[in-house]
Amino acid sequence: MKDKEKFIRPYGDTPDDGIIQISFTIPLPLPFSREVAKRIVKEMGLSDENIVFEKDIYSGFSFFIIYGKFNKYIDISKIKVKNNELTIPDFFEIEKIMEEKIGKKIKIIACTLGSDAHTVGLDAIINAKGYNGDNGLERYKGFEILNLGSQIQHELLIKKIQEYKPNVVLISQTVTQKNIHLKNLTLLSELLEAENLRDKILLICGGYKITPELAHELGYDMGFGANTYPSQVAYYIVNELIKRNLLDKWS
Amino acid sequence: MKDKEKFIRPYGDTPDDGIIQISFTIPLPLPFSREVAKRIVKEMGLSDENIVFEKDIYSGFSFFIIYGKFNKYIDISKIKVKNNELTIPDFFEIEKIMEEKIGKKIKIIACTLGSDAHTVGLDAIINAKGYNGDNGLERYKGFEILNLGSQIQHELLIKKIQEYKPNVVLISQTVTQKNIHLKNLTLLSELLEAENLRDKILLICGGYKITPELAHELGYDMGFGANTYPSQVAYYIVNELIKRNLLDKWS
Amino acid sequence: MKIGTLSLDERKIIYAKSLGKKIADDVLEEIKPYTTKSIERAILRIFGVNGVNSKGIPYVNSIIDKFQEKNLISKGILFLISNALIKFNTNSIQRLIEEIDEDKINITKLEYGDKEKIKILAKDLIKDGVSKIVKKKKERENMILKYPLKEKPHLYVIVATGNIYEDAKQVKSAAYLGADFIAIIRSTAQSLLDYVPYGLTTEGYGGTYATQENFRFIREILDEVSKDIKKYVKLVNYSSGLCMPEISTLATLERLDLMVNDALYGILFRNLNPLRTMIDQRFSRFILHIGGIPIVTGEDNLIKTIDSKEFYYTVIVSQIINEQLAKNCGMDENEIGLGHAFELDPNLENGFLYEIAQAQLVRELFPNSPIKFMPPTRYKTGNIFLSHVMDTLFNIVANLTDQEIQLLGMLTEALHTPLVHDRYLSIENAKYIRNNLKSISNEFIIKDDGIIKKRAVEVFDKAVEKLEEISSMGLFKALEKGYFSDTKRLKEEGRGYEGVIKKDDDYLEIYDLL
Amino acid sequence: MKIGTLSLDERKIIYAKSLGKKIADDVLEEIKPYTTKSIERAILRIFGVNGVNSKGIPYVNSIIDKFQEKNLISKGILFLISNALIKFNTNSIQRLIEEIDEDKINITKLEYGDKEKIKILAKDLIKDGVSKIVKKKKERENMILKYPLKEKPHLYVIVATGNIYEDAKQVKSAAYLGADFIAIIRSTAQSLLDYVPYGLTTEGYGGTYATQENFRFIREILDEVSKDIKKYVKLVNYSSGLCMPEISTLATLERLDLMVNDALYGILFRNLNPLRTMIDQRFSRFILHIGGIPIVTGEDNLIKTIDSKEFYYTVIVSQIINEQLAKNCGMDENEIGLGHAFELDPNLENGFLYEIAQAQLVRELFPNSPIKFMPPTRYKTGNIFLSHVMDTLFNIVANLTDQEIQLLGMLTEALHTPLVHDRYLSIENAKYIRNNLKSISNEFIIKDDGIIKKRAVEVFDKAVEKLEEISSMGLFKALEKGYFSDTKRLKEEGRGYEGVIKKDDDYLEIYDLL
Ligand code: B12
Ligand code: B12
Ligand SMILES: Cc1ncc(COP(=O)(O)O)c(C=O)c1O
Ligand SMILES: Cc1ncc(COP(=O)(O)O)c(C=O)c1O
Repeated sequence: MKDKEKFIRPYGDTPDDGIIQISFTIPLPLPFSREVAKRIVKEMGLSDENIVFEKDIYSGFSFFIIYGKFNKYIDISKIKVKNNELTIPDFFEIEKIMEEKIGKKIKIIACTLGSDAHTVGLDAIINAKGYNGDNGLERYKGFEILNLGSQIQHELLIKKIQEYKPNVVLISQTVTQKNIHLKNLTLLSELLEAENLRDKILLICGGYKITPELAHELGYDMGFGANTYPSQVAYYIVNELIKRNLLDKWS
Repeated sequence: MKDKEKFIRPYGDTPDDGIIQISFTIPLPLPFSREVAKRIVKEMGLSDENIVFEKDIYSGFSFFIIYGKFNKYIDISKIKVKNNELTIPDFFEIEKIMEEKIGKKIKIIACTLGSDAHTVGLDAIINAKGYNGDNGLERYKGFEILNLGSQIQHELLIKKIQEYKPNVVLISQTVTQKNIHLKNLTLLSELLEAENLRDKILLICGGYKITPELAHELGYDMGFGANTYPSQVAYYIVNELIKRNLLDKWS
Repeated sequence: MKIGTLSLDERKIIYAKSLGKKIADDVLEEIKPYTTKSIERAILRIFGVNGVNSKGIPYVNSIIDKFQEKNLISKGILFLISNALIKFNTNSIQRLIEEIDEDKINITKLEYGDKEKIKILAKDLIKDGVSKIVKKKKERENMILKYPLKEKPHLYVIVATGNIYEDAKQVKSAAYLGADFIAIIRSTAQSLLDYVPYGLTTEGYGGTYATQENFRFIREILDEVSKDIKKYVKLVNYSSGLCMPEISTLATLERLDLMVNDALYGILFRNLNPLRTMIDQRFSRFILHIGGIPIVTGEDNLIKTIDSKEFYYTVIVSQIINEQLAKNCGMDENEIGLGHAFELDPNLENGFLYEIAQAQLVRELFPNSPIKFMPPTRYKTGNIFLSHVMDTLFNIVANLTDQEIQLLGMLTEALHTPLVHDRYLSIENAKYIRNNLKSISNEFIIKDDGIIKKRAVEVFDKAVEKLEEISSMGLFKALEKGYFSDTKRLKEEGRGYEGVIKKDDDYLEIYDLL
Repeated sequence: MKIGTLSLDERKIIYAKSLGKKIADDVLEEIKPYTTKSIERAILRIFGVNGVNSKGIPYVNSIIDKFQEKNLISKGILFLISNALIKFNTNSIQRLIEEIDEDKINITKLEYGDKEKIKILAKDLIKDGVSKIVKKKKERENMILKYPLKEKPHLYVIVATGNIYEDAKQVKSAAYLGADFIAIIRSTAQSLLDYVPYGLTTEGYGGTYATQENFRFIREILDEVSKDIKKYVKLVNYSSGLCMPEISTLATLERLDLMVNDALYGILFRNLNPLRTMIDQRFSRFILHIGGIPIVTGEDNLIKTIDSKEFYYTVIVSQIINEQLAKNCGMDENEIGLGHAFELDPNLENGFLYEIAQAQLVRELFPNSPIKFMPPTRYKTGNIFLSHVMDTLFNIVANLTDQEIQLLGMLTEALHTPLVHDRYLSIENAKYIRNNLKSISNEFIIKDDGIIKKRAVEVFDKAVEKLEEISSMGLFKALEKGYFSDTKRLKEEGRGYEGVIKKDDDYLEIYDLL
């Protein structure tokens, strides 16, 4: 009936059984930690909580695996999925758009920022080889790319931007522990503001824990997460540069 | 500091990072189901939600693995752990208590109820061999046991109780799907009431999903869950029979 | 590690099987004089009798019960119906049945006509009953030809929601995920029922009722999927419990593809009467063979409740007997999917080597059997991560030893019947191993002085020893003595004994008529 | 599957290693004329110089920098300090150092005394510096004798909270859970620092800073645990980055037990100057050998960024060179833990067989090396369940091919540095496999015509081919041409080149003095 379709819960093996699996560690020994674990599950609003496994993992830690039931319903009538999975035209179409609507070369500077040495992700976007068979940005006639590589300090990057005068800046961040990526990325957008460079460029970041939302918060124009394809990036760049006419901010 | 010790959160690799792992299935296809999943995590009061894996598992189901952060604190000053892990005296001590304080044989009837064919659990408690080296009830001189085996219908059990006149009734339930064990157990305690047998016996149930709380709810005197040892049961029986003097209710 | 790598003594294998044959033959002699209510009902079902009467009782039950009350059933329903048809010279069995059910016909008043005529009619009835079954068999053969299963081991998963409509969704999911065989296991209560429930059912526990309508419903859905993915996904159920013969018959009529069938399971774990279920099993295997439906047996259960290392040999003993019992029903080796399991204690030092030894032994003893290899269950705990690792080892042994069908373990085995994503994770696990280890069974030679070889020989020798004992005392006596799973079962006790019927001289043997 | 089962061509192995020797010798010749800032600082540390000055700069840095500014460093700190001590006839190096730091002494004004006297003093200084190191070595040997590691493969896990006090808790947990080796990996920034941070640190990213105090703190905790569980649990860190020689020295002084040490890693993945880090590596291995600390190398990284099947041979190439480089520093084969990894695409058909082939090849090429086998990482995804299965296959190969040290995979590899329970789950997985498969490496013979044998030979042949090319052009040229990880590195470029110092005639070779 209509209602059932409007209100949704997790499904284990029957509609609305709401079964959820959980695991976590409590920094206290058993049996005391068991009570804490139960309360946490209750706090999450789960019922029928069932501690299926518990283990003292020493030096005061206990590990728990728990099943529980999510009792509330999600009213899906309220959910609109914005189509970020918009269909990307293929390599040739994008090149065509670049020729027709832009004509001149788009200059791009790229690097992995700070102490981050992970280049595979950025390379997958830039290098001709690309990612899973999707051509990298280097393949596009319309792009002129300066890839600074890994572990580029903020100051150096700023200097390079001033010299090279790019339309687009691509930043990769892979190490996220203690949110070092947030620190790195924020610092950069601040420096760009300070140097009056921010409005000259399209500022993009990426990495497996980056989301568009996050990127916006940090003052970036866009962010790309895990399993990004180069064509997604290329298409975004082309559209945005045109939309914001960011093509001759340096002249 | 004191506070830190009073308020507890899950621990991933740093105090209070609150990291929790979750998995469940939404009975809707991607990408729509992703939004539902996010809301469920929010509903549970988790932040920093991070969908690390999602998979269309066909016929309209999507599976999710998610990490999130439990933001609240559990105030452990409020927690008292009741010592249900009370130390059980060993076989010989228990036998001694039986001799001294009871003298005569304690009559026990046992079975797995309804359509449940799982006997290993009940046998682990009753058969001399016991469980993990802990002697089964048969080994205790003070017990006289009638094990009806598996799949005993309620009516038959009632009949047997009337004939055998036990002090204790042991019921095992393993199959719990669609809560059939609750139905089975409840029906039995009702029938016992109806037949005025309930107050003549100590009524105990067990099974890997049974808890003392549950047992009480269902009108049983006690319930034993996973990894129960026979001696726990023996010791409980002896104490309770004495406490409630249930020893000559039939005479 | 292709067949032969254990280089077992060929003569010993032949000897072991001869012992199995003797045991099976003795059983056959003992059960020949008897039929059972369920067999007689099954025969009515072959004729196409279906549905329930006004009281909701299946016609087949009400009819057979009536004849039994009047002590006529010993003649066999085949004889009785044929006779009645001639008397009322009609050929609508269903009408006749309904009239008997409503007592419009007094069956006691029916004297018997010319035996030869009756026999001829009976033969015709059976013939065109069976022809429907054979038609289904052909249908299946065509589907398999068109959409064959390619990779081995074939992946077998279980669905058990209790509600046939939920089962349907999950069967679909499993098939698209890559399952080759899908079993809808039965509600815990069903095997003790002396009738087959009717219709599409939504209320089962730990499984879903096996009914003709449920069979048809799911098989249709799987046919759609099979065409879509160009792979004929097989549907499995249980020919087991008190209605074994009827369920088997329904399976042939609704084109199920594999049936779990083992009297020993019912005897040991359902306390069914040994005689009753052995008689039922004979009929079941006979009819399944006609329907072209292979069976898989339940030896895995033998080591679920007792020390699985010490008593693993009982698996081999039972397999050797089971194979001969099945052959005596006309089954070919490739229709006899013997069962075994990966059930050793995970804490056992070198346990993995013993598992390899045992699995390889089974593979070499029964080179033509579509062996069914069962996953770890009894040592599973709520630690779903470790459980998933145990299943990985199981998957590896299945590939290393070239098993034919592997029933997939579930990481939540210790917790609940599989959730829809539990099944996904275990199919993913198995497919990964099957591809990543594809040719592994061809890469190694087992060392002659190794632990694997030693274990295999030790188990086989012990099995032969026991077969000798059993062959001299007979299977029923062995059951009384508790040779299997440390459980004693008496020939004259257990559920369903009242349903065993001595045949009289008029009884027409379906086995002979075909 | 004991050593020898691949029956490789012995002569070919000898030939390959001779090529490696030539490559290593050429490198040695090229680097001999140079020292580095970090080596000179390390020598001061051998003398026991420690602590930071008023500006928070480590004394060893301020001193060496001063001498470099004044272009005196080419004489080597050993010569310079010995000379100064004689001049001021004192024997308190620390005082001297502090006065130089505070410019109370004008080092340019120091003319040089009798070279022979200086040399004799230098010798004594080094001798008793080294004696402290040797004392620590003896300590370790006693602990190992008393509390040996029994089972193999040894289990190696990583701790990486960034905060040494949290590390301490988790090190304890890991040790009690059964870890044999525990590495505290370093903060992502450290390898680029040209100084060693000071004190107990609580602020690292993706790891915790390597400092003398952190080393001592954790080793003490592990000593307690070791005594409690009667097993000497080994502490690991990285002799890597711009301070490789100093870290190595500190490791010997604080009784660390194993150091990850591979110049190639720094060159390729940290863009360190090739010359600098090769020179540093020579000193590091020399001092580690004196301290009785084995190294493990980083070949696993070579296949983390390029096609791991096609380029697996580069692992073998690097191992053969690395072994000879280490031998040239006086290391014995049992001190050279060469690295390799289980990094093939899990979707590769028969990938598991290739992994076996590669792991077995490494095992047979270096029978005396405490091989370090690295787990799957690059193909891990957020599917923690499948990830756990991949680690299971890795654990199986480790046991099947008798690896000595296995670094455990984490089911959350694709997500974060290990959480305390991730480590529990992976130790549990590995211990289960190690016990359940205990004797498996003895059970099989690899078929001669199999895929495993074929793969092993193919990889080895390719490696020899490349070694021939490299031996004729030299290692530095090969790096320029991008022979490894498809990354080109120039001899005169990269981080730390400014720290390379040409020695003059007064320079006293620590290598000779001992
Ligand atoms: C390969 C690897 C390495 C290699 C890197 C070599 C190199 N040249 O890149 C080496 C061995 C050097 C390495 C070292 C370390 N690593 Co590492 N490494 C990995 C590993 C195994 C794979 C990463 C990878 O290549 N992914 C494949 C690429 C294609 O995916 P991707 O990065 O997500 O990129 C895609 C998208 O994110 C996006 N994208 C990424 N960047 C950008 C940029 C732009 C502009 C755009 C548009 C898109 C985009 O597009 C890409 C294609 O779709 C991961 C574990 C894992 N399985 O993920 C750990 C991992 C990333 N490493 C980790 C760590 C901690 C380290 C070290 C710091 C450990 C240490 N203390 O020594 C060191 C030091 C490195 C440093 N200072 O940064 C952690 C990070 C934990 C965290 N979240 O903080 C991980 C997750 C492993 C772990 N569980 O501990 N590592
Ligand atoms: C062995 C087994 C069987 C054997 C049972 C043989 C026998 N004679 O017992 C066989 C093969 C027959 C079997 C059949 C079925 N089984 Co079964 N079986 C198991 C298995 C693998 C192990 C159970 C076991 O022996 N545990 C060991 C004992 C010692 O533990 P225990 O039962 O928890 O007992 C301890 C405590 O609970 C307590 N306790 C238990 N009872 C009592 C009673 C008293 C009075 C006291 C004081 C204490 C006590 O003390 C014991 C010792 O500590 C479990 C999976 C698993 N790993 O748990 C599935 C499992 C229990 N079976 C299951 C199912 C569904 C079935 C079937 C219904 C499937 C089907 N549809 O065909 C059938 C039919 C059986 C039926 N009608 O009941 C499900 C139950 C799911 C659920 N929660 O509803 C499980 C969990 C498997 C699964 N994941 O699907 N099964
Ligand atoms: C051989 C065999 N038969 C039957 C069953 C199912 O039990 P039931 O007959 O009660 O449906 C099983 C379940 O495991 C089995 O293994
Ligand atoms: C060989 C080797 N050296 C060093 C490191 C650590 O990197 P860093 O030197 O940046 O601490 C690693 C990390 O994987 C490594 O494999």
